[in-house]
Parts: sequence; structure tokens; C-alpha cells
Amino acid sequence: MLGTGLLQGLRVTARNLVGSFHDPKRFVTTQYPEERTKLPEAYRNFPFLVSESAEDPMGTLRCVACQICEKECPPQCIYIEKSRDKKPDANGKMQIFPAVFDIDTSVCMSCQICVEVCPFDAIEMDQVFELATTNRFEGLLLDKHALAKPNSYFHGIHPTEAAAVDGRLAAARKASEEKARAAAAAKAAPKPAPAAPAAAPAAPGAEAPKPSPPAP
Amino acid sequence: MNAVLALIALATVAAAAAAMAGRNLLHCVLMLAVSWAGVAAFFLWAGAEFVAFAQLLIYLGAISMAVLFAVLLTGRSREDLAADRVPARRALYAVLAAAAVGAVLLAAVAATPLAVVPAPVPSVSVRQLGLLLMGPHCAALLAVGVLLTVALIGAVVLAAGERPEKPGPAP
Amino acid sequence: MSVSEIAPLTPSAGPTVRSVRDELHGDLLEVSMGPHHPSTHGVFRMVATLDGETVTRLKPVFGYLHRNHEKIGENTSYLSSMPYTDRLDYLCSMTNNWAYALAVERLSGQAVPERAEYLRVILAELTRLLNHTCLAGFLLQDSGASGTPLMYAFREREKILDLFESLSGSRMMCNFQRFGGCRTDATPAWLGAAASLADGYGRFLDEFEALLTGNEILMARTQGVGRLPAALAVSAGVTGPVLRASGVDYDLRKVDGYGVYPRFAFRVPLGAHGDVYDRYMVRVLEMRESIRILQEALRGIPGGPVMDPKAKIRGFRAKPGEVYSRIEGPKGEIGFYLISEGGPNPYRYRVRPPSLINLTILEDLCLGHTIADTVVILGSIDIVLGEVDR
Amino acid sequence: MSAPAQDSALERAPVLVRDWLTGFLPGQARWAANSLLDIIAILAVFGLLFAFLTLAERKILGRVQNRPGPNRTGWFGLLQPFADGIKMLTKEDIVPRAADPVLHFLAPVALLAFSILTFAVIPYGRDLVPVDLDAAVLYFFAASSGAELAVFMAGWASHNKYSLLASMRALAQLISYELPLLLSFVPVALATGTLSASGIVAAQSGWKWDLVPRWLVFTPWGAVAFAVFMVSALAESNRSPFDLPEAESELIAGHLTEYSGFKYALFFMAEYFGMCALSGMAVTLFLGGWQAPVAALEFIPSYAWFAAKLLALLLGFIWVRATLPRLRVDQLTRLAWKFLVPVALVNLGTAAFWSLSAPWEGPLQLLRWAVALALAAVPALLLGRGLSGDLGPRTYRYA
Repeated sequence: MLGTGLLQGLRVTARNLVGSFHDPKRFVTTQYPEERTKLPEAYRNFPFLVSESAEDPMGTLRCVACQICEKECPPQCIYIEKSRDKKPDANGKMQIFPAVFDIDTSVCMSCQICVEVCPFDAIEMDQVFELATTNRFEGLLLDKHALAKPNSYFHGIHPTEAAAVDGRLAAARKASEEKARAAAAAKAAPKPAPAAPAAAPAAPGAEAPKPSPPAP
Repeated sequence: MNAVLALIALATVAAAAAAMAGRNLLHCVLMLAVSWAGVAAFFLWAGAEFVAFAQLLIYLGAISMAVLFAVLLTGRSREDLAADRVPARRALYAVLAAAAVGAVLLAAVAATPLAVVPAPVPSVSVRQLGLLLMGPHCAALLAVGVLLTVALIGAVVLAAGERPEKPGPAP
Repeated sequence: MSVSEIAPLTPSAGPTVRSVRDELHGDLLEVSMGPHHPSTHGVFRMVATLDGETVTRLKPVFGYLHRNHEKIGENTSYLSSMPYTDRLDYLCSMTNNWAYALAVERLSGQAVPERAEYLRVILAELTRLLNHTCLAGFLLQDSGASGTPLMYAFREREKILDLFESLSGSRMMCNFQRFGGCRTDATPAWLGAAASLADGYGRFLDEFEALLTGNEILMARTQGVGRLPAALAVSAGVTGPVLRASGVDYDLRKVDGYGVYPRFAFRVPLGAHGDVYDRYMVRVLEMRESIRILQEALRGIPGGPVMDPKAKIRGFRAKPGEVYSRIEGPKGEIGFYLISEGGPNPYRYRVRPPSLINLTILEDLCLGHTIADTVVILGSIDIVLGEVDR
Repeated sequence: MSAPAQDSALERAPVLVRDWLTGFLPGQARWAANSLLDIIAILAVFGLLFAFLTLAERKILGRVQNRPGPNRTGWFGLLQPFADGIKMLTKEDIVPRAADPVLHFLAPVALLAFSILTFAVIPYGRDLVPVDLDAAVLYFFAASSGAELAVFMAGWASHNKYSLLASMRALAQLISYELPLLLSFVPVALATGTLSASGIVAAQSGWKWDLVPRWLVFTPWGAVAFAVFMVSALAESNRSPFDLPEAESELIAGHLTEYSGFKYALFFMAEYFGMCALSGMAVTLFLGGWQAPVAALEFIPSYAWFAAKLLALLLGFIWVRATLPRLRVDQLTRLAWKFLVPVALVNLGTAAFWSLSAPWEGPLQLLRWAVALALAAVPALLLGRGLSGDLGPRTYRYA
């Protein structure tokens, strides 16, 4: 009969109206500034540069300015300038470091491609989304000082992923040390052997699952 | 009491004059509605509430709408709405016609002996009005009823007949 | 007289009510709805010529959201185009990703592990639920229900988006599929949450249908409105629920049988009248079928890797050749046509947008209806401007 | 009615206050002061009711949609109406260059004036009738019919094709729903024998079998008339399933497109006043005005009962708005002409039969009820089926 459908609709809205007072399922909004919903661990927004230690972030940056992320970044929002001199990295090997590493967060779409293509796990995704600033240009152009955050912070926001990355790095470091020790041993043992064995071991930091990058 | 009466009369006549002289046709229609409201005020002053409210309901509610629709649907575009200056010759004929009608009216009014003291205002309640309508004046009421029904049916036939059956999905 | 010939609305002091002289019908009123109009789902403009209330001509104008997606696709590497596919139909990023990944996998002959196939089906069906729920909400919003069904739809959509966020890191811009599988694996906790969502969705649909399907006003507003004959649908290349609502049995999940769909028993609902009500009901019934697929897939998902171990991330080069692959997206057949010359980026990168192709029949549906119907008809075709304009 | 209930202090409070304020004035001036007080009281009460009705509407709409509704301004959002008011006052009032300035300004003023006029005759309490006219209800409909003129003025004056289309629709809707509104009132006049509002309320006093109050809504024809009256009231005040003139999804803001600032607020104030007035009249005609539903509850003052019923009806308005989609113009007018008007006309017959068969006794009483219910229900069902034609839930086949 005309109207039964309308009454059914009215019953549904009435149930929701009453339900919103006692049933949490029917009262879903959280009052943002006061209450905050817990971000899932996998949440990603804007990258940051990982540094080994918190005290000297600029000195212990993992990034070696290989500029792969600059080329792979879809919206081209990363700008890197290599440094002329070198500094020792975690394994003690002398590496180039980025003199300038800018990310324009007004262009970046947090797509996380840079994290995937980085062979040195030097860049990871952050979980910061309250970045409102007064000026559009300088305010949103983050330089390497603003981007650098310690590994402990990385463990804070992405525990499982950070553990996996550290595991990989430790394994790689152990492998390169054994190779170095084997090379040194080989060099030391056959004293009389005329020439020194082949050049230094393979570039450290190349992990198994990530094949070494082709010539950039 | 007469001051109020004069005021109402003045307002009504002024509204009617404005309706006649207005350039924008729509303003004229609205001033016409105001003059009808003035007539309703007359009835109120005379104490006939029922007739006053009926007048307000029918004229302000329905007939002004009909006039507005007529003005809208016939008007081709806005230029037609603003009427142009009335040529002198036509104005002269208008004045002559008005004068003739006025003379006849004045003669009739002058001839009838007006009662000096205004007749006591009869207070007729709605119930008595209803009984009167249903009683002695029943025939008149029915005649008006039939007339209105015929008009209504005529309008329906006109409106329905005019539009060819719409092709495509009938609503 | 096409819109381009009509002189622009000159701000003269005279009548700005542009009346198009047409001997047969007297004054025709030309109303432009959009691009900034509350009910056109984004920047889309319809120039409707009205005879009184009924529409005599309707010219869609779009392109306001054109971002040159396909030319950019040619200049960036295969991997870098993946995040851009999220921006095509921004309501269903998972199915866009899958369509693109499937095309590149076919081009480079890559195998996808079993668990990744199941995960892709789960995510695709979740996206279908999300899209059809959103559509029902918007359809009612267009026909005047002041936001209530839309809020219920968005409440359920939030649950699905939370699942996407906890899996891929972002609610709508997931960028989750890779060539040879998925970027990260789904934890058992996530699979449990997805299963409980699928089980609870049936109850939500019952409440939603109680509010809408039997509603006499909705039936009056949608039944018999915007009737799409099957022949016109097929000849116009319309695909998806709009086509099935006209009674044409064409669902790529059954026709192509891509991924692991043949393993799941699900039915394809078909409409009989092809009007707005059928399009709404076909989508609701499709949602019920998607729930069944979801439950089966979540029960049957095997273990193992989610990503083909041999897949190369950096410096991926597809073998020279061309491929066109398609999947049944929530809006219709979304396809990717790639030509590769062996380089790091494709020579030609083309997207088949179901929204745009379904939109071509908008005028045919709207003729003879009133303005209020054009809004409801546009809502029932379910377009997203990101995909229409690319 | 028991005597003590009538002159309990609370019951006579408003009248006592009024007499205390204007007691010292001589005759004519006292009448003027009293009516001035009435005007101030009405504007204050319904002004505040309008303010908090907008808030209640947004809160209830929010709660129905599982969200809290405005709660940022003041405690639980109680200052929201004043915030909206200040916002509306500070907004720039734009008048389109090509618009007709006189009509553009006059439209909201006229609309508000007509809707406020209707408050003069509604009996708010036992003897709280601002103006006790003999043809009160006719005055009410005369005033509310003036609103069409104002809506048309708004539509035409803003010189914009959207508002032109919308004012045409609004006129079609208002005129076609005025008829069922009046027709659904006629049986009430037939049953109570008077047009004066206080007379109608007095006729609905007392209880049958000391349980069911003699409100007209509990008679078969009364229920149908009440339903028709409420549906028409929804349409007359441009509310939910019939809010065509401001159909956002189609014509942006209908005839309000070219209005901004305080004039825009005036339109909404007029709509809400119209809604309150029509609900007030519905309470007076069908729900026994300020009568208490049960004899035991007579001690609660009469104006409290009137307020409770009024708020209940207003809640119904908001509830319907939260649920139902909008009707198209032709469906809307077809509903009025092909369903509401015939049902209201048949209802006249039922009411006549009901009042003629009043003296029937014993088994005849059951027969009377049976015939009345049949007369009320059958045409509604037949016309309903005729109206919804081929509409109906469908079954779908699967490939």
C-alpha cells in the first residue's frame, strides 16, 4: 500500500537516531583535536632521511646521494646536490653524502616509490600530517636538516619494518666484514704470494634482495 | 471613525491609480493586489470579518496569481512588460469616457436620499451567515457553485487538451 | 544549433535570460549546470536546452580535470606510473592498480604467486563494495534525501578505507600492486578484520535497502527514468553495471576469467528495464555477490610469498611488444593498452576509461525528462571526473 | 473540567503578569498595551523557537546520520543559532545589478510579514488567544496564502533563470497544496460548527469513556483529515519531500539564489515561522489545542500542553526531512490533484455521515465505525494504487 516503504525508511532513521545515543556503532565521529584515532602502523605520509644516531644526524646520514630516488620520483619533488668531499659511513667506508637534499612537500604525494627504489634504506616514510605553514614556498620546502630523523624514531613509527631493515643491514654488514676478513686472511696467509688479492670487496651495503643498481 | 475610513479609501484609490500609471507591468499587478487588500480593509472596518478574510484569501491568494501568470506567460520578453508612453489622442478619449461614466454615477448618487446617520453596524456571526446562506440564499449559492465547477472543468479540458501526448516515457 | 555557435551570455542590460528562438516550441530556455554545480560529482558541465521543464538537448562539457595522464605515462618509468593510476578513478584505486599491473605482467610475461592473486581478488571486491555503496549514497543525495543515506554509505566506506590504510599505508591512494604481486603481505589480523567486515556488510545492506528500495518516492523518481535500451548500450560500448542493468549479460570476471575468479561461485545480476532503478538495484545485488566472493576468498587464501621474488624493482624493462588487458572495475571495463620498445618507460600508454564511455549516452537517456531527472540519471551512470578527463 | 485546575496559579500566570503590567491603564490604552504585550510575547517565543529549531534540526539530522551535529559553539552547540545570526548579519547583502531593487527587497519582508500574521489567531493556552476572531481559521488561511505572492516576487526580481524556474515551480506547488489544506479543514468546521479557533478547541474538550480525549484526530475522518493536513503543511512550508523551490541538487538555491546576508536569513525565518504556524493550527484543529490528553494530568498548565504537541509535530517535520528524498514537480502536483484533493473530498462525506450518525446507539455504533473506517480507507487505497501505477519492487534474474 502506498507509504509502507516510507514508514520503513522512517523506522530506520529512528533506530539510528536512538542508536546514536547508546550504540557506539551508530556514533562514529571522533572529535579530532581532542580525541585522535590511532594511526595504523603502515600509515605513510611524506618521507624522511634516516640517520644512524640522534646526536649527530648530519654526520651519520645513511644517504649516499646516489640520486636514484630523484630520478624515480614520479612528481620529481626531490633535489639532491652531491658533496665534493667524503665522510665515513656506518661500515667505516668513505662515502659521498648529500650537500643539499630538499623535498618539496607541496609537490610530494607520499607515494613511497623513493623508499622502494633506495638501495641503502636511507629514506623511509614518516607519519606526520599536521604540516600547515604560513607561506607556501619556503614553509613547505624541507631541507636535509628538517628531513633527517634518527633510526630510533623510525623504530617508533614503523616497528616491524624498521626491524626488517635493521636485520637486512646487519646481515649485509656481517657479510662484508667476513668478506673483508677472508680477503685480509687470504692476503696475510700466502705471505710469499706475489700480488695482493683482487681489489677491495664488493661495495658494502648491497643487499641480496636488492640487486646492485646499474650504472646510474 | 471617519478618519480611518478616509485613510483606507485614500490608500485604496492611490494603489489603484499607481496600478494604472505604473510603467513596469509587474509593479502594476502588485499595486492592484494592494488595492484589493484596501477593499478588504473596507470590509474589516465595516465589521464584516468573514467577507474581509474571504476577500483577502481569494483575491490576494488566487486571482493575483492568475493575473501574474497571465502577464508572465503572454509576455514575450521583458521589453513588452514596460509599456511605452500613451499617445495624446488616446489619452483624450480615455478622459472623455471616464467623465461620462463619472457623470452617470454622480447623478445616481445625488438622486438617492442618503441616510444622514450611518446605519448601526450589524454584527453577523459566521454561524448566522452560514444559516442565511443555506437558508434563503441557497439557490444563489448553488448557482455560483455550478458556475465555478463549470469554469474549473473548462480550465482542465483546456489545459489537458492543449498539450499533445508527450512522446517518450509517459511519467 | 550547437553550443559553440551560440554567442556567449553578454552582460548587457537587456534580458540575460538567453532564450533560443525555435519556431516549433517557442522560447527554449538554455540552462548551464556546472562546472561548479552541487550535484555533478566534480567538475562536469551540462548545457541543457529546456522546453519549459523537459530537456530537448543536453550537451556534456568536460575536460576540466584533464591532467595529461597518458603523456606523463610515456615519460616516466613503469613503476612511477603506478601511483598515478590511483588518481584515475580516485574511488577505486586498488582496481586501477590491478588493471595496470596485469597489463605490465602480460607484457613482460611475469608470473604472480597464488597468495597475491587471492589478495588482489579480495581488494578488488572490497573496492567494488566501496564504490557501489558510495554510488547508492550519492544517488539518494541527488534525488534529495538530505544526506542520510550518504552518511550511512560513508560510515561503511570508512571501515573499508581503514582496511586499505592498515594494509597499503594510504586510504585512497593505495599504490599497492606491483608487477608480479603486491607490495606488502596481509597479516592474519588484517585478514580477520576483513572477514568480520564482510560478514557484517550483509546486515548493513539490509538496513540500507529497508531505507531505500521500498521507498515509494524513490521508486517514483527512478522507475521508468533514463531508460537505456540494450542495443544502444552495446553499440555505445557501455560496460559495467549500467550495461547489465539493461539486461546484457557481460561481466569480465565471467567472460575473461582473469585472476582466480573462476574458482569462486558467484552470480551476475541482470536488470530488465535498464532505468535508473534497475541500475541502482543491480549494484546492490552485485554488492551481495561481492560479499560471497570475499568470504570465499578470505577462507581460501593460501600461504606463500606475496611478491614474485625474481621481480626487479629498479630498472625494470618490459620486453618490446604491445598488450591490451582489462578487468571488471566497479564502473565497468577498465583496460590498459601499452606499447613497449624495451625501454624503461612505455612508448604508448593508454587507459580505457569506463566512466567516459558510459557518459556518451547521457543525452540519449535525458531527452524528454525534466532537469531533476537529468541529475538523477547522471548519478546513476556513476562517473568519476578523474577517470573521465584523465 | 475540575474547577481547581482552571485557576491554579501556574495556569493563570501569563494572564496575571499581563494584568499586573497593564492594569493601571484606562480602557482603550489598556487594550493597546495588552496587544503590544501579545506581539512582543509571540515574537520573543517564536523567534527563540526559530533559533533553537534550526539548531535542533541540525542536531537531530546529525544524530540520525550518526554524527554529533554542531557542538563547537557554546555548550553542546547551544550558541550556534546566535553564531549563525551574527554571520548572516555580517554577510554582505549583494543585490544583482539587473535585479528589480524594489521587489528584491520587498520579497523577504512580505514573506515574513504574512507568516507572522498567521500567529495572531492560534490559541496558545486556556485564554491566551491574541485575537479571538469569529472567522479565525479563515483569517489564518488568508494570511498564509499571501506567501505565494512573496515567493513569486523573490523569484522574478532576482532576474536569474534559475530563480525564474524555481519561482514557477514554487507557485505550482503552493497553489496546488492550498486546496487540500483548506479541504482538510472543512470537515473540522462541519463537526465543530464554528470557524473560531477557541471554539474548535472548546469543542474538543472532555474524554470519551474517561480515557480517550475527544480530539478530532481520533475519529476516522479526523485521522484522514489530519494526514492530509500534515502532508499539505509539509508542502506549504516547502519542507522535505516537497522542498522543490530550494532543490539544491537541481536549481542551486531556487528562488533564493540571488539572496545573501540577512535577507537570506529572513527567508528561512519565514519558512520556520510558517512551519510553526501550520503545526500550531494542526494542533488546534486536530489535537485538541491546549487540552490535556488525560484528566489526571490537568494540573499541567494548558500552554505547556500546546507547546508539547507543537514540538512533537515539529520533530515529525525534521524526522521526515532526514529520511525522504524529494518529489519531482509533476509527481508533486499529481499527488496533490489526483490523491490529496479527492481523498479530502471523500473525507467530507465521511465527516457528514459521522456527524449525522452521532445519535446511533449499541450495535449501530459498531456499524457507524465500520462504515466510517471503510469510507476513510478504501478511496485512499484505490487512489494510492492508481497513483503508483506500475511502480513497485522488482525481482531480478541472474545470468
